[in-house]
Amino acid sequence: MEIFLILGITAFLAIISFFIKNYKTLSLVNVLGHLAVLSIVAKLTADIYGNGASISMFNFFYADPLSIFFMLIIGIINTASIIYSVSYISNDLKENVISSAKANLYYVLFNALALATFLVVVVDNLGMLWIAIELTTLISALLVGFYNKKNSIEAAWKYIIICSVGITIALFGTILFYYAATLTGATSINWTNFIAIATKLDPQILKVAFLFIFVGYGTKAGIVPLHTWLPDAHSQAPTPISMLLSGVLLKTAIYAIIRFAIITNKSVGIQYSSNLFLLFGLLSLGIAAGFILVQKDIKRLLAYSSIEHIGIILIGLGFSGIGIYGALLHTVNHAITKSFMFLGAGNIVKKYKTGNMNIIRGVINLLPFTGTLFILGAFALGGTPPFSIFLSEFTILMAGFQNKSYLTCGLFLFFIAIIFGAIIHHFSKIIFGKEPADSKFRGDEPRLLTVKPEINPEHPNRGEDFFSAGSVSLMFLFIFLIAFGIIVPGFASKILLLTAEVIKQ
Amino acid sequence: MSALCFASFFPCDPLSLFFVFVILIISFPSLVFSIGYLKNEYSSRKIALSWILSLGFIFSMLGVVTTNNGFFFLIMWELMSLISYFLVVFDSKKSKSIQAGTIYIIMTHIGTTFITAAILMLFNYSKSFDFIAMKNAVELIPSGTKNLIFLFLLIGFGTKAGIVPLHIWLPYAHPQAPSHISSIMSGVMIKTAIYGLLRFVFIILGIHNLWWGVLVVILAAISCLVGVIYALIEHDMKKLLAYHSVENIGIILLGIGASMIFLKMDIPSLAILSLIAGLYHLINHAIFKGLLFLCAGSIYKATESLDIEKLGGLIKKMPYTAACFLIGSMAISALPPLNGFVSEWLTLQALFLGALNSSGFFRIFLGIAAASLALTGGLAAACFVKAFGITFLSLSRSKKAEEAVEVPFSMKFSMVFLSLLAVLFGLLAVPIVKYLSHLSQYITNIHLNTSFALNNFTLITQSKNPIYLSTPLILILFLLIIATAYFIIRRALPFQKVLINKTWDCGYYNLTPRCEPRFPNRGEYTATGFSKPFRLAFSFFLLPQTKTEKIKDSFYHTTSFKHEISTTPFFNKYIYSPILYLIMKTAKVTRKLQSGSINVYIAYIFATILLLIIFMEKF
Amino acid sequence: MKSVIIIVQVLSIILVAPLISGIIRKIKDNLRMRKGASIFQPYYNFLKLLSKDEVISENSSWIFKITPFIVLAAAITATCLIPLFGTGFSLNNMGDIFTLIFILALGRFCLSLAGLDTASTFSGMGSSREMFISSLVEPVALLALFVVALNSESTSLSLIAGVFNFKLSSLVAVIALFMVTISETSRIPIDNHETHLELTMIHEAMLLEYSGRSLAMLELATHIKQMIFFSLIAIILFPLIILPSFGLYQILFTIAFFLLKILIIGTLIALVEISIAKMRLFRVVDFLGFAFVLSLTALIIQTWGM
Amino acid sequence: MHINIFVVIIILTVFYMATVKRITSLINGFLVQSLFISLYVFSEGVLTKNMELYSVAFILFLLKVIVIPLTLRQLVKNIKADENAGLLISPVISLIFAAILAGFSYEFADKIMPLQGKHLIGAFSISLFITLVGMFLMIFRKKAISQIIGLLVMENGLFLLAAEAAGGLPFFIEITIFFDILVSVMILGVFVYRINSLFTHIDTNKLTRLKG
Repeated sequence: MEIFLILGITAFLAIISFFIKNYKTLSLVNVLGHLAVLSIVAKLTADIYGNGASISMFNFFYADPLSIFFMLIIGIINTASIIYSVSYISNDLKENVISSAKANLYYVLFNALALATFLVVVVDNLGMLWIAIELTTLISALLVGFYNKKNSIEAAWKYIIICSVGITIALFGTILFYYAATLTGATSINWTNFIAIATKLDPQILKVAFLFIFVGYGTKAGIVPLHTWLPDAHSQAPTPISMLLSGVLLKTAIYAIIRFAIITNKSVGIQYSSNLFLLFGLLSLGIAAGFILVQKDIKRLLAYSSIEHIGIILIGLGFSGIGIYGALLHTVNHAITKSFMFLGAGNIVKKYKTGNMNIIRGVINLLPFTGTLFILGAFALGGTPPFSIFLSEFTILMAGFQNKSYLTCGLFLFFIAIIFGAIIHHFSKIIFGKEPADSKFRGDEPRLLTVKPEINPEHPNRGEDFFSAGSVSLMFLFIFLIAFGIIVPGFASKILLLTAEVIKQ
Repeated sequence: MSALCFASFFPCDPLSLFFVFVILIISFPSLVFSIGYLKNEYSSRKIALSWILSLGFIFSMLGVVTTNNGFFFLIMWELMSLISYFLVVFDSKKSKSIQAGTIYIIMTHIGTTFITAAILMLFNYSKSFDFIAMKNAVELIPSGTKNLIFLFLLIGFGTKAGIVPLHIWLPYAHPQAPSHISSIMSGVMIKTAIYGLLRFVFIILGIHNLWWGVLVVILAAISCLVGVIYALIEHDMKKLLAYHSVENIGIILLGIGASMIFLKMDIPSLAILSLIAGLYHLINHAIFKGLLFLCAGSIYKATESLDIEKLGGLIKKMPYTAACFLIGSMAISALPPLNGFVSEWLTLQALFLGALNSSGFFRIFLGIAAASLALTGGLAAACFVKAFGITFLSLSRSKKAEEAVEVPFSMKFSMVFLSLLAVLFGLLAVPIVKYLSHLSQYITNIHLNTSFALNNFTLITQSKNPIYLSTPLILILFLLIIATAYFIIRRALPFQKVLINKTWDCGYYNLTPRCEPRFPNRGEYTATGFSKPFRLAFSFFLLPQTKTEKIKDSFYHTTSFKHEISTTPFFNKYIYSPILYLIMKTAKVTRKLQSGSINVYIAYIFATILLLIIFMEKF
Repeated sequence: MKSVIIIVQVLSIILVAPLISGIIRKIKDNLRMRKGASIFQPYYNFLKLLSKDEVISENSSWIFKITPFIVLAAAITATCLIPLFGTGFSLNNMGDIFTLIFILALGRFCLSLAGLDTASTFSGMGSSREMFISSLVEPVALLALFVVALNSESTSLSLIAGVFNFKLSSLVAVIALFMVTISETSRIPIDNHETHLELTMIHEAMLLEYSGRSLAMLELATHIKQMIFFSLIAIILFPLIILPSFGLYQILFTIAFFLLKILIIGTLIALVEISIAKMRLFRVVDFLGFAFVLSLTALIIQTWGM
Repeated sequence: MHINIFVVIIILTVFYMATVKRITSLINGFLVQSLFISLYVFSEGVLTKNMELYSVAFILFLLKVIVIPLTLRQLVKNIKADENAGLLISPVISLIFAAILAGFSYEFADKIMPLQGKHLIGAFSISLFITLVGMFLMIFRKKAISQIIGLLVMENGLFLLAAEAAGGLPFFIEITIFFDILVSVMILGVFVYRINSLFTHIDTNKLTRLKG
């Protein structure tokens, strides 16, 4: 029942925001809508994890702990993103970068994308899963190409072509899965049905099929040889969208891979999929480390760090055992930290009018609030203890050391150290130091409720408003960052344990 | 999973109690110092921030030394490095401090990765992060992994302590932090690394091979020499003191390494003696290094510059700082009545008795270690004559040094407090050694009946033919002789006039100019001059380069002549920059992967799917 | 009783010290075919200086005034450690050979500080070179005494003096120690204490600014330091005779025997001073390097048990 | 699956599209290929008396033979792109490439389905061959429109696999996949228009502003 409500509200928001002309009411409606959706998701999680059961309705929708877990992530990131995009779009409107019609289009596409992502995690039918992911690609391609500029169109074109190729390969894999099912006489393509007959499926076909699925959805998840669209798309998209891309879309692709991995593990055995995961995880980590070192643009650096963290999640899944718990925890942590960092980067880019890190200096002087949170986020991203990413990396390492794969853990630690060094090197240069003298950046950062900033003699261009919506969503995410820092609170660890059970089936 | 959530603190363990004492005894004066130091330097908001950060820093250090859970230890350890990073980049105007901060946090992070690996390996066998559980599970670990764990721990804690190959962050990070913070960092933070070594290697892992101790002693000796040689040619006061921290960490580790050797050769009394020496030098170094950094801070406060070439003649203007700095430098160069001498004497005694009881290779090895300790002592004395003499004595060489004025009371109080402590720790050697012997018996869990301290203020070693040392006796004798000499020379003999006149400059015209421009007068000796013999003597290691530049308007007439001396930073040039260059090179190569053309990108997918299909059987 | 003998011992050393340097200068002058001043010349200088006025430079601080007392006190405290009349007669519960080295280091530390204090070029150069040479000498001295102590199984001086187990390694160590005495007492190959030529004087340069009574004290301290090193070598080379009983006769006999030993070493020093020209400062590094290798060989010989 | 005349013609169209130089003939090749696939599905429906296959064949015919080629021709006319399909390598080499791919997909299919019997190997290798050639078209063609057609050819290959091996995915999924393809072609068309207006050419090879 709640699933209908969630999908219904998002669809309603998508349609209604086409008609509301006044921007204030438009943003208010959207924010309230998404908060409602988040509360329903929270209620759903409460009673699903209450009794650990799963609901399935007229064999089309299916929600077990795994999908609810991903739904939670999508809900949180969507809410944060919508709150931020309220001030982001209002700032664009004020500087008339976009017309008001375009603002409406933005909200329509935003809600359509939210609908598609919710659909992905809720649907039971594997064919429908493919279609939902195809829809997310198409809608997000339009959003990436939102600003009609050369770079964003090129990024959108690459995004849509590469992902379509990837998804077609994934369809090839799905058809092979279906073919293997038909050999044993089943006709339905539902995931629950696959799980029932998994042991009877022919392992040889499943091995090939999982290969295609892994490469197909891997392109969407940004695994290294297939990641080429990710840096362009993330750096050119408007900030709330790149936040969604990084936080949510990569995770939905991982969700799809996990769904198929559960089936293959049952019939072919754990070793096959974990080898694949480990190989590609390490590859992603290594190549991303190389790229982060020589990056010049702040958003591209964050995009490559998403590739790195996807690699870490894959390694976690590859280690299995406690590693799966770590990988799921890492998915949540990464979604939150990365969106948090994209928000900060968005504020900085809007303030300095450029993403080039050689020009940006002295962020702590111009944007004291965002600056402090940004440098703390940088340390969180690097994996220092008081923040949550360290906890999940540590759990994954525990799993690694437990099954004695010392080489992989050694490489893992080596790459993590390089990336930490690169991130701190880049971000400490832009945060501290003297702000550019000719910084005529008097423009304030996006805000909803403006509080007049007093002019600080030492830093005349210090334009930052504490209560702007952007800062609210920054704080909203920062609380999560700290919350999971040292000990995973009771209920969260229960959710993670249940989801891990589903995967280890 | 429960292993993760459970964490507790227990300050009842003697080792943690000792380190809590060391941390508090240095942090208290530094914080008092910071009241005066930060007063009109920063805006009130920044001062509040600095107070929060310093208290957080001290709290995290206390957390590190008192926790009994491995996971929580890691969290506190990295929290400590994180907060100290923010303190290093505190006044972020100077780009040097940002670079220093980055080097510092990256090196410490690499160190922590090694410690994490070691703790996880221990966790594999003990299934829980509790230190006691880890201790009991050590028998299960095969000896190969034990060696690996020891090496990881040594590298991890070595980076934080500043042992030689891993020390390059120390001369960058400590000088950039505000002085009261660099005194806490230099005095205490690098000691938490020693705590880590004691806790993990001595108590949990136990000493299993002889080469462990030998390796630690070799690294310690090298750190001593390298630290002191670099300090000799350094002219920035705080960098000089940072290099001395490297040297003193070497001396501490000399004691601890020697005790590791004796533990393996199972000579219990010597193991305890050398551990006492190491711990005693640890607390002494905390005291006098803290004192010296506070004095450097007050110099910076008074003259806005730390380059000793620019200073000079400060003793007349800042008597308190000068007196405290003198006590600090006498303590660090191990001159008798003060505390540096006692711990260095104990280390030498330990090495001597070790050499006596061992034979062949070890006798020579410990003899050479003692010789290197003596050389370090000599060079340290030379370096501090330079540091004290050039900064405080003779005439001031810059306008700022001329107008220096004594620092406010809070700074004076903390400096005097620490110098009294230095003198006290020198004289009260007996009770301290008694306490330390109980502590080291706890660490090495050997129970010994002979104690190393007699009741009447004299230390004794080796019961067979005892060797005595009593610093109070030396001091009493010293003062007695000075009193009699003073009485005879000044009082008993008939009164002779004492005249004040110009220094002898063999009649050369205007060597020390009276009128403007008074600076720089060319009479007195400067720091570069003072350290020139050392630069030439150790040129095989320092590789000095000189660069001269002549600006001529005509062929014959040179208007100005610039002569620059620089020494090559050995470790940066030959170890760290090649590695960095290699990593950056590979990164630039991987960058070409993202070449921009969409056809190549689709070709990547095409190639991946083909390769995977071909090599499907491998998985 | 024991403390009375120690005071007598220390006083006798203080009185005899200038005599020894006077005798060495006398021997040198005779070898150079000159008549030379009388052997009591150092005493005359000392008394002359006591009655002279003192001139203190205006640039100097309180360190300049205190240093003569500290240097003299350091020298005298060091003599208390050395047993002359018998093995038991020294303050050996105050310290051992390492303490001796560090006490001398204290005196040197304050003297070089005083050198820097008066902002005069010569004393600055003197203190820089003094610290340079002494920092290279310290490991040699320590290793040599280390070897000697290993032979007599204890570092306390009274035991080293008492136990007569003269081995080859102690001989090699004594040679190294002899080279150390040359550099510590600023004898010719390393430093020339007679001239005031800026290039050659090292130890003298630091005393340049002193005059009157403080100069007298510093001169006395240098003589005492020279006596310490000579008596150190004497103890190691020639054994102390355990006195059967104490009476005026025995004390006179031991003082005479001790003086004989010191004179032998003094003549050796004088011979060395005559035969070698003064080395350039940076050849001193090789000289002390050679001394270090010597003490290292002594250690290696010692480990072989000889 | 019985190798009949339709499948042979489909393979020929693939070779034809691999070598052709001009965009319009590329579109015609795609049109012919989809026509014969729908005929093949229709014949499959007749053989197995399965009503669903008729409607699937009809929708396939409607969509891939009429609507999509029409939009593509309209697109080419509006952006007045020159006729050349932007070949990166000469037709002869691409022919050789296509042959190699055919050999590879046959050998590979044999490896993965040894125990299912002969008749399925043909279906699996042919559909894999068509998908790989589709990808090949995207890699070695510069023009945006030829990349769109490459994508559509890949989907044809998939559809052929579904029709032969699994007797078609469940009806509802087939239909939604078709409409999905239509939507993606529409959006790709929108992007081609935008590229053309911004870059005044539709040569994806030159789109290399975002590097590193």
